[in-house]
Amino acid sequence: MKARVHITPKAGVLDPQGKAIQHALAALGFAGIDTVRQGKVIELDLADTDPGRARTRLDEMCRRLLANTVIEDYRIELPA
Amino acid sequence: MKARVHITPKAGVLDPQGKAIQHALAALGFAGIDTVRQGKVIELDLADTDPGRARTRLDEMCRRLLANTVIEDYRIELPA
Amino acid sequence: MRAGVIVFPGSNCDRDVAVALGRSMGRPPVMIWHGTSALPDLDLIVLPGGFAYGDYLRPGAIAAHAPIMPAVVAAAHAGVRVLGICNGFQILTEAGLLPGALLRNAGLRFVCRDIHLRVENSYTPFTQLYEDDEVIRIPVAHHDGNYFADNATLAALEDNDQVAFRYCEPGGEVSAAANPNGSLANIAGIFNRDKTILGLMPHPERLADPALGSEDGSRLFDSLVATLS
Amino acid sequence: MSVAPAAIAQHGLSPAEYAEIETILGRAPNHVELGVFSVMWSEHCSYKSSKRWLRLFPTAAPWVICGPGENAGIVDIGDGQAAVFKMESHNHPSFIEPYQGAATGVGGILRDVFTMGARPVAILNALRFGSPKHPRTRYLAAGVVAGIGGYGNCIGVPTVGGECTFHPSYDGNIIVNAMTVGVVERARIHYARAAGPGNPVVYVGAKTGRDGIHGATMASAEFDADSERKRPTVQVGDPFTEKLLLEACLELMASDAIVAIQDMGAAGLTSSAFEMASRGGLGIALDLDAVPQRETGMSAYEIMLSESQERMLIVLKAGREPEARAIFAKWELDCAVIGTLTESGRMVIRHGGVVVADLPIAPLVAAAPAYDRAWIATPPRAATVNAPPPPSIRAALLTLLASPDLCSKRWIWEQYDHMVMADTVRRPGGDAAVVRLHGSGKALALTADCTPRYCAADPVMGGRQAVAEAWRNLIAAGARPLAITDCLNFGSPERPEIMGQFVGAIEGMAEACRALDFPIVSGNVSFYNETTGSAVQPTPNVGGVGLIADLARATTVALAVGDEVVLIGANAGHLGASLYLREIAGSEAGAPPPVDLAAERRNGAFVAQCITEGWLAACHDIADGGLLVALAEMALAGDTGVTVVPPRLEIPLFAWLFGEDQGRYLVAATSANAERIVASAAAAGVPAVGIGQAAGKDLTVSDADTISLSELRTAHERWLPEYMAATPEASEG
Ligand SMILES: Nc1ncnc2c1ncn2[C@@H]1O[C@H](COP(=O)(O)OP(=O)(O)O)[C@@H](O)[C@H]1O
Ligand SMILES: [Mg+2]
Repeated sequence: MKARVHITPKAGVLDPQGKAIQHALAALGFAGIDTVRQGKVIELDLADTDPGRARTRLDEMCRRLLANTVIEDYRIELPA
Repeated sequence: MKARVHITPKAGVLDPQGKAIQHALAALGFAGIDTVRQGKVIELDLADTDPGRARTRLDEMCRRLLANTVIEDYRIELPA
Repeated sequence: MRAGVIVFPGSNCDRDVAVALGRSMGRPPVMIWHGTSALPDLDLIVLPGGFAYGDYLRPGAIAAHAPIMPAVVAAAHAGVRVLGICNGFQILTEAGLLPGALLRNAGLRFVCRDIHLRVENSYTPFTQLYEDDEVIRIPVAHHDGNYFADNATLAALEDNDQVAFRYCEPGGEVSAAANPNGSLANIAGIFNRDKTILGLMPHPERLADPALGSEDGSRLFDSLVATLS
Repeated sequence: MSVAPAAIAQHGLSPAEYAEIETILGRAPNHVELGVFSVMWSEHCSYKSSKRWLRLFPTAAPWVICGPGENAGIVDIGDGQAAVFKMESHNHPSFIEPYQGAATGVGGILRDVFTMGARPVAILNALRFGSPKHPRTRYLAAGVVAGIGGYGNCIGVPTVGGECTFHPSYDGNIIVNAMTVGVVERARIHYARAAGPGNPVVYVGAKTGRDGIHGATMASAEFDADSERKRPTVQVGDPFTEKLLLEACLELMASDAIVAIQDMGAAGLTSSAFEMASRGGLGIALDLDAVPQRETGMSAYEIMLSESQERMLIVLKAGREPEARAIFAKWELDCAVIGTLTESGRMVIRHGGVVVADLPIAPLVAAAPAYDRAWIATPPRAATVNAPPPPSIRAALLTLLASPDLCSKRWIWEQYDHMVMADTVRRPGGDAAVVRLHGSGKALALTADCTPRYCAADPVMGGRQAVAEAWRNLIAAGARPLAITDCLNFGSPERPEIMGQFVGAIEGMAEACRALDFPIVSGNVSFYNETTGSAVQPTPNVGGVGLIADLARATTVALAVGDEVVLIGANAGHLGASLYLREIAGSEAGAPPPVDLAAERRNGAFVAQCITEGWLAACHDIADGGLLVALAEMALAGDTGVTVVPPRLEIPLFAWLFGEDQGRYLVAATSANAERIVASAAAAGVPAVGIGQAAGKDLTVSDADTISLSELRTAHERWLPEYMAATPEASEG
């Protein structure tokens, strides 16, 4: 099963990359871009077949390694 | 309108980050993880109201700045 | 003083800090491979600079789970002094031994240069040979040294005198211009509550030798030797 | 059945070369074999256009341990130690993907050095970008610098020096050359000569993927559009794996288990296997099924031609495999026996149990094409130019110091960890970087030099000048110059004018090497740096290495209050092809300054003697921009002003201040020592004249031409960061 984990900077945490992209886009002439945030996406190929169990495991992976919850939120995406 | 751009290493391109994450997950005891790839996700708040035009603009942003198409693929996600 | 330097795959300042510590101690520290799970009897554990596991995912994130880390955490809780320099600081935050996190530099580029630090608390085993408010010159070399903590954490750090060093002008003024990476409150290094753990982004081991231009960094190691011997 | 002409052309082989292949084999090559020939006979691997000219280089000296022909050159530095170094290009990949292109360039040159048993101790880089006005320049510069830093910083080898200049001739072809210097105990030097039939051939490092398989070979009929899509032309580097590979290799090299070792660089497994076997006159039986692979379904062709990074090929002593396996397992790297040395003299390659290639090694390597390409000498330019005086000395100096080529490159070197390993005694910004030999009172001085605008004006003189400037920089740092490596970047060798530049540059370099006792021990050639017939300026980058036997003698460029400044060397006010002419008058005309090699040697020997005597407080060579620029750099470094008191002049003052005559130094000393210097110079036949005194916080030439250090500093530091921050780094222009 293919899963995706989205990791984004928490609200209130500085996102220098996002800010730089926003600035660069404006300088390239792309108008009307309000905010830009940059995050990570991690795609995993899991042996699991049960989506519920996969989600539990992914949640644990996020808390233990993939995300730093001091600064990041995460969101797990499983095939519907 | 909120848009999301996913940028991932092209198939066949070495992804040292993904490799390291896969390795670390295995070391933590998470079994049955086949491949891991890491990419970026960029979230943008656009003034556009027309999804077609937004997509065209995002495509241009990707080619000009956000992605390097020599080694990266990109995918644009707009609200349905 | 018995000191050990943990070597992770990708550490690259392990030798540098061993040399600087050796100068202060009069003999070299022991080098400890990350893959072992037991520590010898130590008074000081050093987590050196470098790119453990390539800094992939987040700097320090993978190293914080290395086989040796449970022993490091246990020793830290038992009061053994722990010093994390640069990547070592990142590992300490990821391992939960120090609060906050180190984000990408605000300028987004790697920055390697001498900076000035104001000593904020000289009543600790790490800093006792400095004076309060003394300005010292030490190099930084990092891509992710932008210290962040939420407001409550930051307030607690200030209240408990846990800020060890701040980036400052040569005259001691703490200004935005003197901040190389965007760190909150110009924080360059912090202690845990008990002042038994220090994490800092600058590299004291790189200016701990007159041939390299300064010994400002040596006094940090000398302080530890003076306290722990 | 013969191979179709289209496939031959796609493999970059000429019909004559293909005919030679059929003669060698006595039959038509199969697809794998054709691929092998195509890379082995490529310009990059065979040096077919340059070989005969490279022979002109002097390569020997009593202190040279290993000259060209191995992975890197080696010189003796005393006390049982040796310095190992080489420079290499990664121009084309860096133009396509600046970050990864430059990063993998650094990775490759690091491997060339540690494959010989040396621990890398320093990296240098020579960068040439297009016009600052070109829309891609900023993007390329940002990516290249970040890529070099990204690799070197992570692996933990300091990047201590280099060059960076801009010129429109590089708009379509940037130059990215990297140099690595390593140090090895003489007894631990490892070579790449296979020996001992029956010994195992071992693959270590990262797994093989479909990276970087030659563009020219990609369109081959055997592959559908899908397999082409799967094959990235640019490799992605993994400096973390390289760090592990470095430590693992050095750990294994501490024993005597290794017979031969070579990195898999350009043309990967093919060139490393063929070159090791050929040096030892042996054959190899290779089994590709044993090659660690990152992807499924790779063909023999792909495995043989892959340029995946961070890999090495080792010939072990039979029976030592367990030792190697244990070490590589500790560092979490692959280690696989993929073949055996044989006495057959043939490379026999099996895949899926069947022989997919069977090639004689010696003929394939020995019969590699070698061309005597047509060349025409570059026409000489007028020796004198009509150089207008500047609006004011003050304005001219500020313009020069703020110009792209002369401005401070701090923005670059602060992105490089130039202090890791804690032995960088002289950081970037001076003449040569100085890196202490760990745990000793000795040091290496390192520099990278070339002035392409001189080479364009007169390749012979430009070639001489590149070598002479490297030598001068080492002298000025207080070192004894030992040897150089080089990277020769030119346009298409198939054009006689370009070939003429190449031949001229080599002649000039060789003359200078001989005159200065400064042999060439390694190097690299990069041709075809041109787009639609427009070539880069000839760019023979030179990397120089010198030895400082006593660190106490290492000099500084920093002026201090009270210093007298003495000019060593003749000042004829030569302004042809100068930066003054280009930046102030907008002209690139004229012949470059002549390099009088006898004077160069005399003046350098004299300065070295002054350093040994302990007479100098500071020392700086005079190069781009001339005397006043060099003096301003010394003043800025020491944060000390200086008043210039020119001697009686027979040339205009501005020519004296901005001319680029060669063989010159500025030295600073106490007034007593300055007198000694001038007197002994006269005795030695070396021109020397006092030109000013250090004091205050202004640089003063006359009342009207007084500039505060802070104004100078702003001018010098401002351009590059402002340029890089100006607009975004668009990847398309
Ligand atoms: N310009 C040059 N000057 C001197 N030696 C050179 C030059 N170009 C190449 N060589 C030598 O030729 C050999 C092959 O070079 P190269 O193919 O670049 O090595 P590698 O396979 O390690 O990349 C090396 O020993 C190199 O030092
Ligand atoms: Mg090589």
